[in-house]
Amino acid sequence: MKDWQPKILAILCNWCSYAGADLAGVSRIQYPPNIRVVRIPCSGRVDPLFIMKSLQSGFDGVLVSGCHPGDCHYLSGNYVARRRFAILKPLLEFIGIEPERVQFSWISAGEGERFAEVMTKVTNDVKKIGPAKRLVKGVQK
Amino acid sequence: MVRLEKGKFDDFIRSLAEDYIVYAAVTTGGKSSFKVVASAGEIDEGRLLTDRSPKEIFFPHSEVLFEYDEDGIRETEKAGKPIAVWGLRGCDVKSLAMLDKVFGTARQMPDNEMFEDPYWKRKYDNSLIFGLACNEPRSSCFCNWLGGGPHSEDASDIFVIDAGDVFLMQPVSDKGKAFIGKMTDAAGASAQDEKRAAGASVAKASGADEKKAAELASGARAMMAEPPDLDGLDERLKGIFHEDIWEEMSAKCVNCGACAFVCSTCHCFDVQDEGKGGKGKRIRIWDSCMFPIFTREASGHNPRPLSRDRFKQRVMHKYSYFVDNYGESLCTGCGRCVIVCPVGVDIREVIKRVLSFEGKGAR
Amino acid sequence: MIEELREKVKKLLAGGDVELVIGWEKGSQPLSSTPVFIDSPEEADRLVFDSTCGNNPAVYSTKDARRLVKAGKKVGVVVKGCDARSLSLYVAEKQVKRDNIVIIGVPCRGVLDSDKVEELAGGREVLEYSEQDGKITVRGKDLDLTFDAKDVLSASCLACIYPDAKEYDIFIGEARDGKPNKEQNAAIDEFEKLSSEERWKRMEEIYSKCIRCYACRNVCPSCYCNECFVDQNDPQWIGKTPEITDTMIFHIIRNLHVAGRCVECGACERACPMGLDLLLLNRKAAREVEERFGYVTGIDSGEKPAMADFREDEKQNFIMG
Amino acid sequence: MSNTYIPVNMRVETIAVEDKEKALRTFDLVFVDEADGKRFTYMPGQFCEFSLLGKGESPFGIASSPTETDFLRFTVNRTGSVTNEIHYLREGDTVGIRGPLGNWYPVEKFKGGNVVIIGGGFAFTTLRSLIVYMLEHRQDYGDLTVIYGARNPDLFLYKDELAQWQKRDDLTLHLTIDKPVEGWTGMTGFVPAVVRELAPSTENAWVVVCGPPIMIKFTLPVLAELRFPDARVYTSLERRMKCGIGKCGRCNIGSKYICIDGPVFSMEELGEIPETP
Repeated sequence: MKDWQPKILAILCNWCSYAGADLAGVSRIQYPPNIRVVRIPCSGRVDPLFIMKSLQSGFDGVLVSGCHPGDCHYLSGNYVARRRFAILKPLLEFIGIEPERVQFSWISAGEGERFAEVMTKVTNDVKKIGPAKRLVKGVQK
Repeated sequence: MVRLEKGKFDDFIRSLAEDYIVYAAVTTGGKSSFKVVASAGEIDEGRLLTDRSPKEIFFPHSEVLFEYDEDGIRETEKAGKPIAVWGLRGCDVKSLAMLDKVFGTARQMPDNEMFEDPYWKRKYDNSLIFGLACNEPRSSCFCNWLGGGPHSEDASDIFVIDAGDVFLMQPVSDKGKAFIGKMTDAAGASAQDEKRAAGASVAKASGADEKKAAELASGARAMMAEPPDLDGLDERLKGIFHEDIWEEMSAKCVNCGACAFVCSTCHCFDVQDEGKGGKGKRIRIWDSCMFPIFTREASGHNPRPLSRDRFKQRVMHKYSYFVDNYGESLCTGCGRCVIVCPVGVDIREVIKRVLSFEGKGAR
Repeated sequence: MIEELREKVKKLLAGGDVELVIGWEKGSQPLSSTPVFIDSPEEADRLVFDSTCGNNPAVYSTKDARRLVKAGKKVGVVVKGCDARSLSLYVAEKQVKRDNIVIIGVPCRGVLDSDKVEELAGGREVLEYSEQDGKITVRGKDLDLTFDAKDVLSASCLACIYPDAKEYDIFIGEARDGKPNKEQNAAIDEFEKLSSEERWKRMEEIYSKCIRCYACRNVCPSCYCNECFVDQNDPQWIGKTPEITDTMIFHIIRNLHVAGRCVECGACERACPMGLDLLLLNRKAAREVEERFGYVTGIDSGEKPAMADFREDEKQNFIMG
Repeated sequence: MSNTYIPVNMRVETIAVEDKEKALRTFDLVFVDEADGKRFTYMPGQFCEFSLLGKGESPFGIASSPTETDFLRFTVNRTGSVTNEIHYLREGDTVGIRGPLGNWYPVEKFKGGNVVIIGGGFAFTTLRSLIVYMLEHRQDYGDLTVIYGARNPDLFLYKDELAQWQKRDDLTLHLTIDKPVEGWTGMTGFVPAVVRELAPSTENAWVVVCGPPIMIKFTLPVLAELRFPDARVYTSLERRMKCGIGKCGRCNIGSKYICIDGPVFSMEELGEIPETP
């Protein structure tokens, strides 16, 4: 357990958060290597099923990040997504999934620094609560 | 016939559990199913029918066919002790015998064991089935429509009648006779095999016992309404295959799988792989012809696109196709589907409607 | 009441105002009624309405009868308060045209939870059932019991706010307005007091009983997708096993899909052959939607459904600052 | 007791791409364990479950003939998730095979008769098996006529082999494409129309039709028109399948299971099935 490192899935929108990750990269800003990135066109594309599937497949944490409100490339994608997450998040906590497991943020293309901060925070949060057990499918038994 | 005092039922189950994995009706959270038990106290004797079908003892909802990893395929371990099932109602006993025709034999290629189902056979072939008589059938029961009856001994190894303070046990199959024989021997044996002697405290049934059994049987039969004549139902169904009557009969069906999943004879399944990286397992899972995805092909074409088509398939398979292949209907009249159907489809009414239909195609 | 309903339906059918009326008739089991499709005035006498009418008949206006609706034919639907909300939702979601349905409201006193009745009957089979003035009597062999209806009503009915249709064309009797119900959030308030571990344990208890028959989904008026996400197999998103992780993901995602669309009719819970407590999550989602977005499903067919809508200045305290 | 749910290992020996869009690939497999190969005896028309661990199984007709003893051939059209994965296979990879499953074309019955083979699209696989088999046993059969249609010249399977067959004088091969294309010297038109035009003789003849459902649907009436008796017309059906041994219920059609009673049926047999395929 001492050597345990969480696996965290970051689902990033193409136009802002992914570009933010890029900026963090080219600016050589350090952030934890626990992050695996999936690029999607817009946070509005994120089906809650993606998040559940990630947890089921063994990710210890999931972060979804899109453009700041008002900045969506498709004008309203992140607003629609926000409503969805606004219900998903309390529902997951309700059934007993730790709030740290699934998190949401807005990161713009210019926020490389912030991208690294958010990744660090999510990683530390998940490290604190330990490996995911709930909802994980036991294929590795 | 032998008698087992109910006071000694717990000893009986405990001793049975030494040689067998014993399944019996257990109720948890208001719903009952057949589960492994170690003592009589866990058994819910009051239930006429379990909510879940006992087919899951031998054909579980989800069953691992094999596991695999980088080194290749590993077959799942074979069962250790044989299985004994206590208290299966006549309908459920019969359903297992029907499933054995499907899984245990190779219809198309007789004597070709390649076409037998090893997962079913390794559990069912060595099993010991205690059938239990129904002294008070429910209004949803219709076993007598399909050649069964509340006191039907068919396919049981040992048939048990609950006669108040005692269980009366009638050996039926050779396996059952051997078991009862061993028990009576043990009862006669001295205390040197203490455990066995205690567990097997059975005695020969008296004339009064036999009389009581016969009374209970005729009483139970009298409680069931006269069945309609199902002769020729299979051909009749084929005749009306293309008639509009199906539209009417299936109108309220919402195509869920509740009927199929509580059915004691429905046995369709899906095979899927679950794994990650190079490791995983191939499993089979219950499936139902009620679901649109059941027949939908990769191209998107679905030979049974409508709700009506799928409803029809289930009825046809049970009361016509299975008759062609195995000589009897794939239904034992347990009535579980009647009880659970969320929209009140009653298969008995469907059958009656088919029998009374006088349009084209009916003979 | 029932005579009035039958007369009204006869008139509608005889006058050609509707082609078909969806309602309930007596079922084959003592404690059951079953959906019925009436297409001629003579058949209208089959209609019943009592506390066994637990199905939501609105469901048929998106299933088989949709063909009629789509063909521009008019369909009458006999509805309880919750069922009427489903129809309003359909109109809001453009599944049916308001002009194509005739909403026939009936006064609802709540519907039975047959599991509760069976529990009180203690294993003895109920063969007869009658109700009068809020009392329910069941009879059978060695069985003669009378109890308060509220002891055997569905959880959804005990928490009901809109027992009668809010939008209707015809109402049998006088429709009551919605009234606050302190029971509405009782179950979730109680549940939220538990620790995260306890909540998860309880959820495991509930969803481990699921047999994946999808009765809940198929009787649900809000589940009308042509292809459900669990039926997608290319790629297959979710396992088909009865393992807890698969069943739970199915139920949670279904729950999210009906969030802001669930009318809390409880048809799912009554349909469940394994007696799963399905409403808890539904109610939780509905409360979140109401508190955050001020939206209650199926009350106003002119209002845009919550999850298809947004406001720019919404509260976003759940997003990392 | 042998466990028929366990696939045996085969190695992908060669892969051939059949069309320009690379949607059709032909895989020649050899048994990893020779003993498995010895046990594996089959006839033209049978199929196998092609198994990729972690991905699942898909049934395919065997395209090689039992007379070709050193490999087992399958041609796979890319349609769903399993076939997609199969297309990612490379030479040398190991796959699982379960089979042979189902029944076969009644080659014994055909002996001494003339055989007309009508195929369409990439359903030509088991027909290839049948043709190769009959050519190997040429003296057992009378005239062999093959009518094979594809949407365009690129979509014919086994093009080299077709070219060789065209040169033979003991086999008449008619190739047809849906619409005229520059440089095409064969026939043009849909299979049913071509069959009507060629009007093969019914005398002592057997017919095997295999192709997409729509082609079969329109070819059968033409055969009836030409007065081929139902009992002498055979076709191969397809449905979703899983177990392949008549248990899982998926391919049930009437009282038959396509996986064990079929996939080869005579039109006479199909006439007794109420649910028309």
